[in-house]
Amino acid sequence: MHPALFFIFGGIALAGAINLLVQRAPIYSALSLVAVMGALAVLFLLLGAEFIAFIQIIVYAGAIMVLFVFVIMLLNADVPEPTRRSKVAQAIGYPVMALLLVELAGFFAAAFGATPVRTGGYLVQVAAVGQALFHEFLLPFEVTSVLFLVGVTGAVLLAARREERHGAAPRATRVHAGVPTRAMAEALSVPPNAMGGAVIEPAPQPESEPAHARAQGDGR
Amino acid sequence: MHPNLHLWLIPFLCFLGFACNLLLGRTWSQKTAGWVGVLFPAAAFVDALWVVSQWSRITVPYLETHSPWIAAGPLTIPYGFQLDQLSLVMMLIVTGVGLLIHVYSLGYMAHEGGFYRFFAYLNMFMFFMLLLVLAGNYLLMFIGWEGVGFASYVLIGFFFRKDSASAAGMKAFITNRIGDFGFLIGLFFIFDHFHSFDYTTVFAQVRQMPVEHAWSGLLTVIGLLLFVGATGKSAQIPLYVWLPDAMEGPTPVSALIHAATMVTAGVYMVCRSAAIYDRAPLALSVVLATGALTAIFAASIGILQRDIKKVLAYSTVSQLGYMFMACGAMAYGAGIFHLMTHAFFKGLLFLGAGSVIHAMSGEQDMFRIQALAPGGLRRYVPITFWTFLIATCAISGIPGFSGFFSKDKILYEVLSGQHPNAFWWAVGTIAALMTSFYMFRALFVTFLAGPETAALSHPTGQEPRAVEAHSVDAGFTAGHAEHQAAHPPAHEAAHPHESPASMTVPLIILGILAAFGGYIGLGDRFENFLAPVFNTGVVLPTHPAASELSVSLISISVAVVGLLLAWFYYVKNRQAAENLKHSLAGLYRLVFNKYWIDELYGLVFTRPLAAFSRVVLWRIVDVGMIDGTVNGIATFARGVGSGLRRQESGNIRSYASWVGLGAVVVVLYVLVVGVR
Amino acid sequence: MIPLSYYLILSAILFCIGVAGFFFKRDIVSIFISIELMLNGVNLAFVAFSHALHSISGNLFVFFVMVVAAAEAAVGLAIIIAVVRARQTLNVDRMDLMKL
Amino acid sequence: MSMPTGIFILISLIKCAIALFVLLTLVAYIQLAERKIVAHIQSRVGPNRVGPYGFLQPAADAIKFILKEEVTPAAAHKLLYLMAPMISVVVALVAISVVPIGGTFHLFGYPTQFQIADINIGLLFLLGVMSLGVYGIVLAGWSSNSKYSFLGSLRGGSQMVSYELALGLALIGPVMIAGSLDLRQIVQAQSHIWYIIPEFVAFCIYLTAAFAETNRIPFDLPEAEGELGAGYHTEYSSMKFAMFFLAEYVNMVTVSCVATLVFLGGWHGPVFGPPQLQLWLPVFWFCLKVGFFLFLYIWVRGTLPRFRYDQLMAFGWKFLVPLALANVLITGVVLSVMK
Repeated sequence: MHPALFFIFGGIALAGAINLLVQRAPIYSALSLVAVMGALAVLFLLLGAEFIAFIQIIVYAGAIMVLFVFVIMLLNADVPEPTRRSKVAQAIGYPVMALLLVELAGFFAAAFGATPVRTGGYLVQVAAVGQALFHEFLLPFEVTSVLFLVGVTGAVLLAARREERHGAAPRATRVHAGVPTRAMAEALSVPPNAMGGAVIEPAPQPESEPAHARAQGDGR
Repeated sequence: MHPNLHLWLIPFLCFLGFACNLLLGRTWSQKTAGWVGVLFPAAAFVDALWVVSQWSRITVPYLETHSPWIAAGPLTIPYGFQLDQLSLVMMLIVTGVGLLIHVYSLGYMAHEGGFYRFFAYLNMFMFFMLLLVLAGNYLLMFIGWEGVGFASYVLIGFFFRKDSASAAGMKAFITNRIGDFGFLIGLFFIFDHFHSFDYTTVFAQVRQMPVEHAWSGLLTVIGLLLFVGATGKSAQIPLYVWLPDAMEGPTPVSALIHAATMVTAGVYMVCRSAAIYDRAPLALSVVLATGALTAIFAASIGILQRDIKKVLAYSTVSQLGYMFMACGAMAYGAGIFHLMTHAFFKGLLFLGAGSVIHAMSGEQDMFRIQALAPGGLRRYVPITFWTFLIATCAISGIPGFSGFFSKDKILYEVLSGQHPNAFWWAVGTIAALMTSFYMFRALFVTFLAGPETAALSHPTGQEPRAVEAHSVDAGFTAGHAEHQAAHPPAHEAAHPHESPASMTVPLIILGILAAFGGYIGLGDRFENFLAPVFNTGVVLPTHPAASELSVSLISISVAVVGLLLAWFYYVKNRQAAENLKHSLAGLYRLVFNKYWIDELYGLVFTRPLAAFSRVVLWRIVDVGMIDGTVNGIATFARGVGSGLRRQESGNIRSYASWVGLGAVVVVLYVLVVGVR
Repeated sequence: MIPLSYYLILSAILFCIGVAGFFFKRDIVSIFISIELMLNGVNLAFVAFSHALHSISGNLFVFFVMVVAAAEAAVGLAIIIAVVRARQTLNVDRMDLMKL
Repeated sequence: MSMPTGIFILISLIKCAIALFVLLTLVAYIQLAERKIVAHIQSRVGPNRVGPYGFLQPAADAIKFILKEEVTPAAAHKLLYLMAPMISVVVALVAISVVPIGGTFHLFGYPTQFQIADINIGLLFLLGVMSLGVYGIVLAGWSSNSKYSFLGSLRGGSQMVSYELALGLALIGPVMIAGSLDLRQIVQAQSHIWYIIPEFVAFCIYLTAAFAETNRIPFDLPEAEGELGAGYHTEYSSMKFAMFFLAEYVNMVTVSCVATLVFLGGWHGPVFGPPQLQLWLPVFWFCLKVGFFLFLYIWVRGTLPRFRYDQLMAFGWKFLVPLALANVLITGVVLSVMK
């Protein structure tokens, strides 16, 4: 049953990854990645990593990717305009990817082609993970905790509204009937031109000419 | 069974005080900072007393080794501490006198800025000094050695807004560096030959070696190199020049660091290395000669100083010379004994001087003090006067006071100890005469009423710098300026006043110690106590050239003669002093200008060095070679950059592509070549 | 019973697709998603090796990768929000103030 | 595993079918019970026309759901709009599969459990699957392309992610005491004392967080009809709406089951009588406890008003999560001291 499960879920993972690549709207890429993660969780189970499998679901699919979906919704990220600024990426992207894949796959096939994987060949108990985590890997664990705390603090700071700190009045929420996406963005006070599509150049600030200079000009 | 003494705790307590004050002191009130600064040394002192109470329960030397500090190949240096009779005495002196001076500082520094900083630095000094005396190996001792040097540097330059203070700090630091260089090379020799820095290991091997009589002998070389370090730290010829300038620091600092403790580190180190010196008589003779020459040389300069702190500074140099004389005569016990009594009376003298300066709102010139305090300062500051008198008697060797016992012992050992030398004994005795003279001169001029004529207080001819600067401490910062504002200015109507209790109590305690501290050494008890440390396996016959009594009589008479001379010239007949000065004008100018040693050093070392630096190092090496290389590289880099910047498109995806390409190449390389 | 190399090759493919996503995606969020895909590919390799070597370390590395990825996602998305607020676009080709 | 694979699949399928049938019926009648109970709380009678005492009302509702017109907004993202209710209901139904409701019995001569899938980290599985439920809400709101739906889904998403943390942390305490993530072992470990007694704080946290997880009053901000129309499912109708509805009630059942298993001793209760009775009594006790929780849900709905949104988030992050962390800490300390 193991090969069948591997090919089914490996296939799902592969399909999800390819779909991630070809989809142009970020929301579909994100959902494809969720699918990949789910499939990978099953592969982890096949490899005897129960804890990691469910942590994959809880943390990756249930928390990180939700965050992605949230941000995509918040920024109303849509299909990006088809710019082709990077000639390098266009020219060497596929060859580089293919070369890397050939190198890695060739090496793996040559080196580990004979090592078998069986269901139940090696089962990692949750308790064993806990033991290792709090004895052998205690320092990395604590360091990671601190890193995480710092990261969360930084995220809050970065995402905080600038206007509120400067005490400016919050933007009034207007409801435009008929253009829901626009209304949503305004309700969240995200600039409407952040919604993909054509990029509107920010209006140039009017040069505040000193009054006396203008008066002189008038005089002439 | 050994009780665990936790020796590390004693320096660590001081370190805690340092850390607390340095990190948090800025936010504390002056009172809190001060009490924190005093509390931790007090705790260290109590801990030291507890260690003393455990003395009977331990076997000496008591060794305490914590985790290794450095472990590199054959070099293993633990955090090791050692307690024996020698470090016990040093530990008690450092914590005890240190504590008193901390308390004193509470009063003395009350009007200064940077109060917390001052106590933080003092605590730091205590930490390093205790590390120095409690260390169980040379390298840890060296850390303390360098640390006290640094503490001394920051404390001398405490009033860093004043150019002379920061210059003096730098001078002290650089002069010490020269000595430390010798010390370091000595340490390298030690490690090269004994493969260890531990006292016990090194001395166990030294004990197997014979006595050397050649200048090139290993122990002689080590001894001389270590002594170079000691001359720097303990201000001996030729590296003594920093100590008088160090008086730029606050007076408690002068008392603690530049009189009682740090400057004696060199003596302690030589005594600690007794096993090495005992087997290197040539090195010992150098120590003896240097000590004796320093003693008389500094004493002679001290005679004509006008600044009360400068007098005490040269006196310190001179007394340190005595200690080295003792070491040179293999009478280490006597040296340490004098070190201890010196800590008492010289600490007291400095604190007394500080009290006087405090009373005179910053005035340090003795003759001006005399002129400004009508009827003699004695009437205004009785406690200071009496304690100062005790200390003066002690240092001059008036019988019954502590200095008499220790100095007499040294002179006796030099004359008839294991390395008898009548010539150096004579030099030391003359230095003692000078000591008595200049100390009583200082006492009389400072505290007794002077002649009403102002002319006498301003000697004609050479107008000394010290008078122009009119004091080193005077108005040192805004603090004393406020102080002067609070009281009427010193020049119009001086209102000298006795110092607060936080200053007088340490004075009294030190006064008691200075008066009676010498009785510890009666009947060689002190030296017998220390003897196990200095029992190095080398015993030379003594040469009782004279009975101890006769030597003592000479010492006593010398001290009294000095006293009487001072009284004659500065109390009885001031005109005689003036006459004498004019008749010996040349000598007077030579001595008054401290033999132009600073100028000589400037001419011989500093100027050529500066010129060399300017012409060769700056013009050729720096501008030509280093700058040329750097600029050349920069030009090259600019050329390459202007070519490569085409590649920096600013596009994230392009960058990522380059990274990907790089990864492909790296993986390919690893696969083809393999990982080595 | 299948060889270990299958899992590893799958992980390599996922990783390479992530790399390609980084090259070809234009909006910043998708690029970030591609990075997560790369991490997932690597995680699969970790777990596969952990299984083959009978060592728990691989599992724990995946755990740490996840935690770091979570922190990275939090900070990265916050940066994205800040950048989009400032530059009014999600397209990385438009975020080229650093260019020559 | 002496059971042949074919038999295993057959037994599993049978159990799935039974569970699905029971669950769907149960949901329908919980709905009826809710309407009746709330009506009585509010001194009304409630539905009483269809069948005796309104007992056939659920059937009428179901027929109505099926026959209503399906409306898909023109501006919706079609695929996601279709997927969102499916995700919700599938996730909700999958979660129930690891919940054990009784001991072991024999089917076709093989021992098997009152449980669809007996896995040894069932609790972790439950948490994992429940964490996916948020996608249904978020995608529903976004794909509808309507501002009420959008705001509702944003609220729902952040609320669920936030309270999931407290929920998970509250379960850590009992897990630490039991020393296992296997739901069966957790129940076994409670044969002496139900964990509601040593872990009362965790129980309260769990209960509160569970209300928030299932978007029930007083935490029903995502579908606050007074302000958002119907929240994330404003634009849904007919069976798609019914799926959300179903998912919500199945989730209620699931969290009630978990509360019973982890805090109320699962199927423990007085067991006596002949073997058949001994087999079914535990199931009865279990259903009784779950029923109590379901009644609690309805009771609370009839009693409490709704939170304000900022209060909700502040309560979750500033009170529940720290409290849950403290509970974990104290549990750990007490355990290590007692050990």
